[in-house]
Amino acid sequence: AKPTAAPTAAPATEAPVVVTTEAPKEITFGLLLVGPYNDHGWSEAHFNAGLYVEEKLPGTKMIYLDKVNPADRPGTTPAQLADELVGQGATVILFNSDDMKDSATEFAAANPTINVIMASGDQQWAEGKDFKNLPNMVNVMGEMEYGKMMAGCAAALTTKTGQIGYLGPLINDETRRLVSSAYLGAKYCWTTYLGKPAEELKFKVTWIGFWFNIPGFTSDPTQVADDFFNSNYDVVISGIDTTEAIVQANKMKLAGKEVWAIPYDYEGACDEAPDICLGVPYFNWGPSYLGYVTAAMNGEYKPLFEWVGPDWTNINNPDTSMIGFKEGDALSAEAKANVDKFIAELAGGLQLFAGPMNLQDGTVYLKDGEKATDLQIWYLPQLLEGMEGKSLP
Amino acid sequence: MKTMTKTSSLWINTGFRIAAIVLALAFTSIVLLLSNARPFEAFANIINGSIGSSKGIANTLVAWVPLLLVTSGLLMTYATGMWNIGIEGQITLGAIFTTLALRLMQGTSVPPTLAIILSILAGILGGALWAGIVALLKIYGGVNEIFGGLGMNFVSTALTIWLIFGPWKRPGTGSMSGTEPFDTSLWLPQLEGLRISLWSVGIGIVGLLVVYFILQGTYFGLKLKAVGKNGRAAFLLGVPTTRYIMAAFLICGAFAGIAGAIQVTGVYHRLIPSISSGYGYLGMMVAMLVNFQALWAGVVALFFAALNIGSIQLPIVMKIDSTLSGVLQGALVLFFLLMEGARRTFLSKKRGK
Amino acid sequence: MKVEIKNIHKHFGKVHANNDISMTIQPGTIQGILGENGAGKSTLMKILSGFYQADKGEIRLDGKLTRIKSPADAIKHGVGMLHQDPLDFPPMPVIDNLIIGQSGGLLPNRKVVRKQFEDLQARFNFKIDPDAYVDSLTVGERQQLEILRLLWLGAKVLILDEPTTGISASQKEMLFATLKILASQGMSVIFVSHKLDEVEQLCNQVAVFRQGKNVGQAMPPYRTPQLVQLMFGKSMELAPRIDSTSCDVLVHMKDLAVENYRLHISGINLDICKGEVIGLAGMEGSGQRLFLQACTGLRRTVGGKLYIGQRDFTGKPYHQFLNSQVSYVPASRLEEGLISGLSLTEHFILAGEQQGFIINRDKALKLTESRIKDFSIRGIPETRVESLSGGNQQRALLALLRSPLQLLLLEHPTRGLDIESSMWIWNMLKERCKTGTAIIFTSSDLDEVLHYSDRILVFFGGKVSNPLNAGSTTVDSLGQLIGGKGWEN
Amino acid sequence: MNEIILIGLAGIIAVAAPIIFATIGETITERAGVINLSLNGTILLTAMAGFVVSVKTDSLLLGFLAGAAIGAFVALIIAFTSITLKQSQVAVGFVLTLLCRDLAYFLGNPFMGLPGPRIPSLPISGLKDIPLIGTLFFKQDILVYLSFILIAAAYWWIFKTRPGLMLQGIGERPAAAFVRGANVNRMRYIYTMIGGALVGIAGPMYSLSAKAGWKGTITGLDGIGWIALAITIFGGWNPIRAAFGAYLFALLQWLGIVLQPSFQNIPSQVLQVAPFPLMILALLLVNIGNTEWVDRTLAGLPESARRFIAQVLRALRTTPPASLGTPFENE
Ligand SMILES: Nc1ncnc2c1ncn2[C@@H]1O[C@H](COP(=O)(O)OP(=O)(O)OP(=O)(O)O)[C@@H](O)[C@H]1O
Ligand SMILES: Nc1ncnc2c1ncn2[C@@H]1O[C@H](COP(=O)(O)OP(=O)(O)OP(=O)(O)O)[C@@H](O)[C@H]1O
Ligand SMILES: [Mg+2]
Ligand SMILES: [Mg+2]
Repeated sequence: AKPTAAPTAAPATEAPVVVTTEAPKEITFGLLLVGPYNDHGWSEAHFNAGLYVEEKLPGTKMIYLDKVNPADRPGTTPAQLADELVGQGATVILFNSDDMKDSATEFAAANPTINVIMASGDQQWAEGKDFKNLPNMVNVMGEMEYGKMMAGCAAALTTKTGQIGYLGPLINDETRRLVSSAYLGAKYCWTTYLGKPAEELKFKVTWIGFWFNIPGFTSDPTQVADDFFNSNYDVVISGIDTTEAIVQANKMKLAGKEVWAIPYDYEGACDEAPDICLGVPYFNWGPSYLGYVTAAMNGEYKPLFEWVGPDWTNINNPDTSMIGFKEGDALSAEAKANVDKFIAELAGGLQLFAGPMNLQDGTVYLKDGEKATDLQIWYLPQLLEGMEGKSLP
Repeated sequence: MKTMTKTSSLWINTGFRIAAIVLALAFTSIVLLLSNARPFEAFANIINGSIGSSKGIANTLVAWVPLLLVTSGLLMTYATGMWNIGIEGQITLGAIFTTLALRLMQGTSVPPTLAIILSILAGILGGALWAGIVALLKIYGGVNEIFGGLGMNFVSTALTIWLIFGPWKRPGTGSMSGTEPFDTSLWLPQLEGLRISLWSVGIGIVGLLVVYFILQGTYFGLKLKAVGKNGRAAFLLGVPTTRYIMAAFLICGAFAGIAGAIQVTGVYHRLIPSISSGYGYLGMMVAMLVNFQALWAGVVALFFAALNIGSIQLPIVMKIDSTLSGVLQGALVLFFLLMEGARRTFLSKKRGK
Repeated sequence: MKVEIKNIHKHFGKVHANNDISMTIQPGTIQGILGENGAGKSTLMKILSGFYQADKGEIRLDGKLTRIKSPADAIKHGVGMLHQDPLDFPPMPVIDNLIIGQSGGLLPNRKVVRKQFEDLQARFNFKIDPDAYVDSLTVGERQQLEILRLLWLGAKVLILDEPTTGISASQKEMLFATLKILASQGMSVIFVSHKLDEVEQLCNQVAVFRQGKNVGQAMPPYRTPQLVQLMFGKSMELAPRIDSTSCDVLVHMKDLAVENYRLHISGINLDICKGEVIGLAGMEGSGQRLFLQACTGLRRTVGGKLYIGQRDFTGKPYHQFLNSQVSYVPASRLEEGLISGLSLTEHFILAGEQQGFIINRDKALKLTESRIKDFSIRGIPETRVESLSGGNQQRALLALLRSPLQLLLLEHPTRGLDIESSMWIWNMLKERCKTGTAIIFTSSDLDEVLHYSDRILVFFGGKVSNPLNAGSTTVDSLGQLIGGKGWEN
Repeated sequence: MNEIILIGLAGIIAVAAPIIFATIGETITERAGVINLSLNGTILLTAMAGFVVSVKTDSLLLGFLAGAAIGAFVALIIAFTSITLKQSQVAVGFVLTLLCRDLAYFLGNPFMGLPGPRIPSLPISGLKDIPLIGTLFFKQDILVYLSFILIAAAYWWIFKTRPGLMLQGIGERPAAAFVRGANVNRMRYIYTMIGGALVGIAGPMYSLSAKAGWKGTITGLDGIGWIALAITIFGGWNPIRAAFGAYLFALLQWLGIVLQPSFQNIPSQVLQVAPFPLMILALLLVNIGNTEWVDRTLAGLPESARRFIAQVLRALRTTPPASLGTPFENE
């Protein structure tokens, strides 16, 4: 999806953003992380992006606050915490999670002179269902769909039992479209490269009910992973914040079972158990953030909705690609070859969200020859036909 | 003579109290040193972050009000000797009911002020309902209120998540950020440029006064205490024990409900996951620290709220984790209990001589 | 074993509980100890059995100076104490009760223990099932179990502190027989009691304590007035019993039936007159308590009807009884009767009628002060009930009763109290009868039952006797019934 | 398919192992008359400490020892405040629950997400090939085997040995235990600490095995302790019954997972959160027999029905050690 400037974004001349006439050479940007900055997952990916900006752009200074969620910071709102960062001199604020959506909106509205970046929001998407007109906010999201497709592909090319498990968090449009992407990737590689019939591929998602385990309230991801492996799902793709999938896969492996797993979010995620890691689709927020902060520095900050895909010339280029797929040691040579071929095809414009395609309940999602629009993908109402698992919360 | 002993024992008591505080600070300092941070810098940052600025003070008050309400409610259940750990769930249900009420009235002809008032009443209902269930389980099922309460807490969390991503899903993507925020007309009016609403502060203070009055001056309060100290004897003396336990739970639940309602109408303006913000458990700590005397609840609650807010500076400024505030709060209560026990033993020894 | 006690002193704060007490107990004798409440009897016994350490003085066992450091130490030296409420483990089997505390290896040998236990039982022809759970035994049997256990552990001195409170007459006979056997086998027995007749019946010699001092020894034949004189420093006379004449029916029971998981009592038919006193006799756990609680709605009747003052109270809850001037005074004062932690004043506020919502402290204070005076309670309005003495707690309980009352139900109204306090309390009760209040009370003291009741119901294993006229009943016939004899008719 | 279910059940046995350590630890503590309410905090703290220690020393054993030591120390605090200082055990326990949790998060922060050692699984050759039994019990790791031993040992100690009987006595009626020569309060100290140590082992069992690693607030352990406490009651202070409770809990969780796809239309939370309400239901069943109103209503019923129900209830009923939570002073 190409960057689509929000229509309200008036010509740069009257962009109501940075007040000072000539751009300041010094700038402090504040980062609000939903999880621990060192969670080896979603939040750490953003944290590293911040470090990247500091390194690439002289004169920038990062301040951050992690665990920004009402469970860990009782009685606070992200907006209020953003105020704290502003109090420390930040003039650019990054909200790194969907959790902070409303606070980001509230804060952006209340602080027109602050440049706000909101990851994974859709407030700035004019066509989106939740559009808010905020001249000082950028929405950015990585097209992890591609990453998940690659993950699904790697899984399909590796599975011996033809059964792939997906460890899902809670159920919403975002998680649905990611699971479905993984499924599409898997199905494509299964049929195209292995030439096997689609029906022989089982793809099942089990939702634990939250982004991580809370005993007594969610299902235990460890148990979910184990259950997958024990019932002959030999590859498990993780969609949650924590690493149970590869941890358990590793345990099974040591116990002599032939299983693999694919973690999520964070480039280094495979390191925890390289032997069974087929690879990890990860976010690389650095380049985008660098862009926005630079813009802020030079007073060229524009409101924007960006849904950024990989840099197809090299999806793992730290300076250009938002989405990467780091192939793991456990990925066999021929599988690797095919995954690379798959990536090449995607680069060549292969669109997997293409008709004919039905939703899980059999209703038509895409007619024959129809390609899904960004809206259709972003707001995916159900899982797709052929996938096993719950579609609705 | 009598007065002399009074004053002397007063000195002893304050002495032990102060010792508790000193020990707690010492303990926390050690913890800080363990993670090579300078204690005084840390404490300074906490103070500065909480009362250093008008914003800080406002935020502290925002945390103070629900904490105060919850503590007040808990004083009632404590009077009957009950550990209402279910308080977290009761706050949550208060929030859920408030949200429900507002969703129903939003965009109707109901005047906002009335809508807010009704929604708070709904919150009271929700909290009381959840507490009532725990009480029923306790009274008619013999299920220890601690576990009944915990169970209901889990259920309430699940209920919240389900509502946010299911029936009350916001337009577009169901979001961890919660339900669609309410129109500003349905917010408790806030002070210009600050997040605190004088209304909620008022409610909090009134709540505490009411509880104080009930426990000090009324038959109802005395009977609650009787039930707490010896249910059987109280029953034989004519106190309808179960009804009083139930009443205590309902009142406590109602207070929790108000707290939840204020979280929705005054702070988050929507339903979010973990809306209870852990005020329930924190309130139990406050109640213990004031030794279940309503008199001090306000001050201590304020102090704890300040710790919560002030500690946010720690990760920003010093790169250390802000759960330190929890450590300090826990240490305070722990050492208070220790010193309280030490004091008792000390005094009884003295009497023995 | 010969026990010599020399110049024992014990202080509790200001209280000089034992003041230079000396006495010698020869092997094979039963030493009685009499004394009013708080005279220091229990204190001395607790010193002997290692609960307390004497401040001054010495103890010699068989002439050997001995320091008894703890109850366990005491039993090692051969001194065993039987507590009023036997210190055993109700939810555990008899056999385990023996094993606990028996020194030995990691794994107890149940077979051997069982054998030894059976042999011991045979000596006194006790019949306790070693596999029964203790909470299924009567207090009497539990006492027997404790005695056996102490002997089994090698006790040569047996101390009994008020052992007969709480057991029935026949169980008492059995106990006394046992003690006599033990003495004849060379044990020394120390027997503490308030009850002159018991002591006279049992003991080879009696010491009387007053205010912590041993004020005198007595040898058989005993002269009761002399003992009373010694105990109280003055002589005393029971008020003569007055038999009521006319009957104005207050309570009417028709085929009443009550049960708990052990007992089922049915077919109770009884009319009680205004101002009448009904005594309930029987072994502990024969159903008296059950019956009493049924009469207050504390236990739901499972059959029949209960009328009080023409109104049907069958199956009504306790508080309805209470509000219809039916009051119940439980036996255990601090467990069920009073609320530890609350002051006397607060008790009177709770017990009194609630006026409005807010408490009027001054009014409550005045009321309390007057009650404290009327009932001569040793304490002030602010006194917390738990720091009141036994007798004063009992007085407080009675002071809390509302008046007027239609029906008053009491469990062991004078348990643990000395003659003086008991007489005082009964005077209060009889005063109430004069105002038309009917009284039903349980007691394990047959004399009390016979002396103060107009009619008596005897309970035995779930059966209830027809009401006996107290005036024309003797201790023996009553004892017979309680023991289960003479129920044929 | 059958095999799959079997393996699933084997998984349940593994999942329950740490809970069994915690529950039996608590059972022993409460048998002595002391409530250690701090389980939820203790487990978090020891999970963190055990992980950190074994990462630093890379010795698993030291990790577990650290866990046990800290668990025992927390228990010691409870023993001291409640036995010696006569403060409310519930109060102290609750405070420690929160304090230990926050300590774990604060001190553990620098170590989040570090790779750490992990207990390998250890099939027992010979036994592991026995049909059914083999898969169920003997393809586990050492900790699971230890959990089996613990169940048996705890049961044997409490009900068969002399000190065990005394332990029961202490919890049941300290005064009586005292006259039988027990140093009640010392024993309570000791058993509280032993129980605490077992609870403390449950922590590393997670961070070094069941949920290997430390992830701070998202480690996914916050709540386990409470569940273990509930199971202790459900288990009626009997190790075997407690273990049964733990297995039951794990089973329910597993069912929540396997049944999920088959319930498209009911909220997934229903299954996920089910175990705790069911636990309450269980507590209801084991306690309702103790309630007064049941007696009253039973009295209303016809004799036969009354007897029957009463028997059923008494069969289900569990009653805590009589002196649970109350301090003891000899006179
Ligand atoms: N275990 C105890 N701990 C503290 N004080 C006690 C204890 N036992 C008795 N006392 C105090 O000693 C006093 C008398 O106690 P006790 O029960 O022996 O009364 P008493 O002498 O038997 O009088 P009464 O005839 O009323 O029973 C009371 O004031 C009580 O406070
Ligand atoms: N633990 C204690 N603490 C304080 N005072 C006590 C204690 N035990 C006994 N006393 C006091 O010592 C005196 C003697 O008490 P003791 O119990 O020996 O009397 P007693 O003769 O056994 O009375 P009773 O016939 O009521 O049993 C009482 O006045 C009581 O106040
Ligand atoms: Mg006395
Ligand atoms: Mg005595």
